[in-house]
Amino acid sequence: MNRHGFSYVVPQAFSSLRINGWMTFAAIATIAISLFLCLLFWLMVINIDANAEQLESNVEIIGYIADEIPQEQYNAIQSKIAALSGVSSLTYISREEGLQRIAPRFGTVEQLLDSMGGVNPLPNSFSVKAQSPEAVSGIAGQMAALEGISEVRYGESEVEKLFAFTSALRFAGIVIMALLAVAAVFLVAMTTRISVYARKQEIMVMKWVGATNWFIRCPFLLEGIVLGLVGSLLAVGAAFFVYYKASAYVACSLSFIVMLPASALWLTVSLIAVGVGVLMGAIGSIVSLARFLNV
Amino acid sequence: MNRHGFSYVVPQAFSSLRINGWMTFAAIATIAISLFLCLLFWLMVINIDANAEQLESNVEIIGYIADEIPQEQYNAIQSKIAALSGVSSLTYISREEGLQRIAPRFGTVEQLLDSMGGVNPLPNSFSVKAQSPEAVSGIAGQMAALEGISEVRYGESEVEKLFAFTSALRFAGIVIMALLAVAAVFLVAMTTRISVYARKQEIMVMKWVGATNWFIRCPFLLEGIVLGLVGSLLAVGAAFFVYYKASAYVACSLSFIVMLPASALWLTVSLIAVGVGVLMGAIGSIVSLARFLNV
Amino acid sequence: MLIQAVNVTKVYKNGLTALNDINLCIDSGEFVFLTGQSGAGKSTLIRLMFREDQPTSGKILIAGRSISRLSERETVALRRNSGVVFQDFRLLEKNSVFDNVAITLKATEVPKEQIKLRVPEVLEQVGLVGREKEPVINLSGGERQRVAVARAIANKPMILYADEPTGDLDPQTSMELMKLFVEINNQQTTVIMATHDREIVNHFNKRVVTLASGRIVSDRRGGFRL
Amino acid sequence: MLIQAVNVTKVYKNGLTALNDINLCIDSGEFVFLTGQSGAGKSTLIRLMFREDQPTSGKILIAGRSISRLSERETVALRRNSGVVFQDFRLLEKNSVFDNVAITLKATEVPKEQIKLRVPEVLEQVGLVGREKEPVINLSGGERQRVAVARAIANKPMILYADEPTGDLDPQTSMELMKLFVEINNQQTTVIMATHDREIVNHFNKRVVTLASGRIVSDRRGGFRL
Ligand SMILES: Nc1ncnc2c1ncn2[C@@H]1O[C@H](COP(=O)(O)OP(=O)(O)OP(=O)(O)O)[C@@H](O)[C@H]1O
Ligand SMILES: Nc1ncnc2c1ncn2[C@@H]1O[C@H](COP(=O)(O)OP(=O)(O)OP(=O)(O)O)[C@@H](O)[C@H]1O
Ligand SMILES: [Mg+2]
Ligand SMILES: [Mg+2]
Repeated sequence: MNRHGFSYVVPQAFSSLRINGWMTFAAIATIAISLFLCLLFWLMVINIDANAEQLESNVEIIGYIADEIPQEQYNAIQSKIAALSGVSSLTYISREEGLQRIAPRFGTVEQLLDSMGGVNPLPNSFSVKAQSPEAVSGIAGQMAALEGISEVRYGESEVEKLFAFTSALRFAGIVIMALLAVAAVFLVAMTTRISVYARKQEIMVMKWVGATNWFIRCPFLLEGIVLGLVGSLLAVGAAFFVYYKASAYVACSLSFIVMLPASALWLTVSLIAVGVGVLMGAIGSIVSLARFLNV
Repeated sequence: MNRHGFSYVVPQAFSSLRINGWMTFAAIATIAISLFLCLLFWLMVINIDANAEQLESNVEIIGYIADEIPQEQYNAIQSKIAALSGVSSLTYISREEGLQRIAPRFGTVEQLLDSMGGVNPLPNSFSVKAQSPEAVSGIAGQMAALEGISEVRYGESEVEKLFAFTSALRFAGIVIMALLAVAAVFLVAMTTRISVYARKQEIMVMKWVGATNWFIRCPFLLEGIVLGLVGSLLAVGAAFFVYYKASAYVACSLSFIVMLPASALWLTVSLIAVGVGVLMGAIGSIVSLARFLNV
Repeated sequence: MLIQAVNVTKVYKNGLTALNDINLCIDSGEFVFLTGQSGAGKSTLIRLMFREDQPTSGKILIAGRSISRLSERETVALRRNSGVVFQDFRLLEKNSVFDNVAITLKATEVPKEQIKLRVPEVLEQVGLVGREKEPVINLSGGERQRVAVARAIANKPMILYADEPTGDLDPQTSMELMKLFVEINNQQTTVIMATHDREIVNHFNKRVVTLASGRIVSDRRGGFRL
Repeated sequence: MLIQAVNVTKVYKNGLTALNDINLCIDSGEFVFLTGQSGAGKSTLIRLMFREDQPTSGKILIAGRSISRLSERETVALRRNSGVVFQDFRLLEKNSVFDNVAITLKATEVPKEQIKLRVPEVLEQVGLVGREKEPVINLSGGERQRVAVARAIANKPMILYADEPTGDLDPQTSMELMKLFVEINNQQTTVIMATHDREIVNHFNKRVVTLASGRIVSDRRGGFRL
């Protein structure tokens, strides 16, 4: 195609988008909505993964040290625990520290001690954190078998609940994401096909008067790309705006949830989303055109 | 329209759906997907409301009774608390019962008492439940002001977290629901409009040869209704299938979440969804047709 | 007096005056040729009589009734009594010949059995026997034109408007079609036919209305004038 | 020998034999009328020469080269050297007259400035001066036909195929268009024109090829035969 060719091809793509008026708007809007929600769920899944890992491996395994064990053997026990596979951190917690940790539930430490006749009922203990949530129950079992450890506790039910909840959420998020992606693909395919059908006559005339296939293809390709580009840019913009707002909200009101900073995500996510959007638009229009070009 | 008229009108609607082949499929699929997700979020919002209400009003407000208050005055205090607005239930918890309630965190009651030198540090208390989550902090404040109550405790931070979390989830659910509803409306409007445009020539010919407006409108109306009906039925079917599966999963793995039984919801939700779907289809086709019928 | 045009002027939106103060009376059962150069306003006049469009000023009376303000019911009645062969055919290209002709009868809600009898009848009259199932897109230009004629006459209209119905036909087929029109005309149908075909106009000794630039420049029985 | 048809047969998918063993030679610079009854196969023959469709058997040579298997490049070259007036015009109704004519030049990637000069030129030749901006849908039948002609001749093709180009034109305008065709023919363009117009064929003493039911039944210089 020569430069004159281009000067006809480019304006045509835009005029077609303009002429179809609200249909173009509706198409872009639906594509943007589906991509936007798709992105939101993607971001949600990413964050669930991050949170679940963090929360789950944050679970504390407490091993109470039997009262009869003398202080000198503590080191030996500590190194045995540290040697267990999957242990990420290990802290010794004396009975006094233990009391301080539970005291807030009952008042001050003094009040609590007072009310207990000055006797601290808690044993000394080791607090262990696991590298991965899956390791938690294994570590707990092995610790319980160690000599000198009287009892092992960890939030069994909470860990399971959390695990079940986050994996359910993750699964739902991925399914919804996939559905919305399918909808977006259908929408782009429909829109480009409609556009091709609406200009079927024009395509035929161009063939008959000797236009090359690329001359005919170009405006449609451009139109498809613009559609995909605008749709995905809107979606990415909206998704990160929402993500940004949500991060701020979560940071102050739901601080137990950790959200990955937008700055760490936006480049990859936007590139993928815009890339997929543009590619879909381009493929959609080329495929829709194919059967008209074999004349 | 006479009965012969009908015999032409009905097959035409279906032939049009059939001829458009995968476009009809894509249209129904996207409409069904958006309605399906819209319904899921609607069901989610309904359940969040139910759960939040239940969880939030389940929060226990504990009022500790000052040690110096004699047992005889307990009744007077109890009736003062009961008179506070928003109180739904009120139970007296003796120090022994209180110990039993916290004991599981430390072992058996005997062990706990033993380790505290046989002295139970807890005071007697009243446990209050609020009618609504909003009433909780009011009740707590008023109780604290009562003579004879030394201290009031309730899970302030948990209530706030829960409140923030559920209301954020609820808000997100409603926004997503709205976006998907908008997408569904656009999709139905686009589909019916495409169908009308594809048969513009036929509509004009029918006008010229003396068809009544209703004769022309009927196939489109039917087509729109079928589209809306099939789309919304698929969506409702899928949504309740998922809901049913999710209920089962939640019941065994996430039992802390209460899900309303599908049987209590499906009739209203399906009727509304299918009604809206069919209405959208009908309105879409009538509106798209309008400008061609003023000839 | 079946059709009466009184001071009819049609100015299109682009400012072009297609018809300029037309006065015309056509009796029931007449056969009228409309002639005139390309762009003279023949099709416009037919469009106004058929109420596809409205005059800018003046009025058109059919059977003594002005057709400028009709209810939907009346418009439908008017159209059911008129048959039109459009200059550009306006057939449904993807549909079969049968469907294209049957649409006139379907729209008037005639029972299916009657349609099955009537359609082959008119197709025979226009010389398209055996092509019922062919999609119109497979037909030659002249064959399409005859389908358009068949559609227009299928429900035996009181008035038949034919806009250049022989433009794509060879002289022999044209003559056969004209004989059909005359036959229909003999059965009391008023025929108004726009044509450029000098031979046809000269052969049939009918009333000829000649338009030039939107005005009637001659209205007489006999041959072709421009 | 510019165009040569060798034993060309065209059987459509529905089993109809539109062309039956056609042999035809057309020299460069010739002016050929194709006549024959409606459905005889005139348009089909033009479609094959223009490579809109392929023969079922036999072959068509243009400038000595068989056109049955061409690359995209060669097809484009063939079409750029041919102009076609389709029987059903195939104009873009919503586009302006200018755009409809300019499409031929745009497709061949002619600079804009040249298009702006050339389009008014051809519109003048077909008698549509000043209608450039009008959408085709606003034109009368005969005006549309002339836009179709203008589009076909805009890029000065080597071969001009015209399928019934005067069907919607009055005798006077037809004659002017014919004079234009003859003029183009005098500038070495080969013209192949399907027509039913007895007057035109009789008036110009050119080669006349007559088809009947897909066969060539006469090929001679002179008047109209059926
Ligand atoms: N919708 C329209 N908008 C604007 N101008 C129009 C419209 N329709 C027709 N015209 C113009 O009005 C004039 C008369 O058109 P009309 O179709 O009546 O001519 P005609 O006599 O039928 O010509 P032909 O023999 O070529 O069919 C023409 O110049 C045409 O360009
Ligand atoms: N695509 C097609 N499929 C099937 N049959 C066809 C197709 N195109 C044309 N025909 C048939 O082939 C025959 C020749 O058609 P063609 O268009 O060549 O005729 P023609 O000589 O141009 O007639 P006219 O003067 O009416 O335009 C006709 O009977 C027509 O019905
Ligand atoms: Mg006309
Ligand atoms: Mg033909």
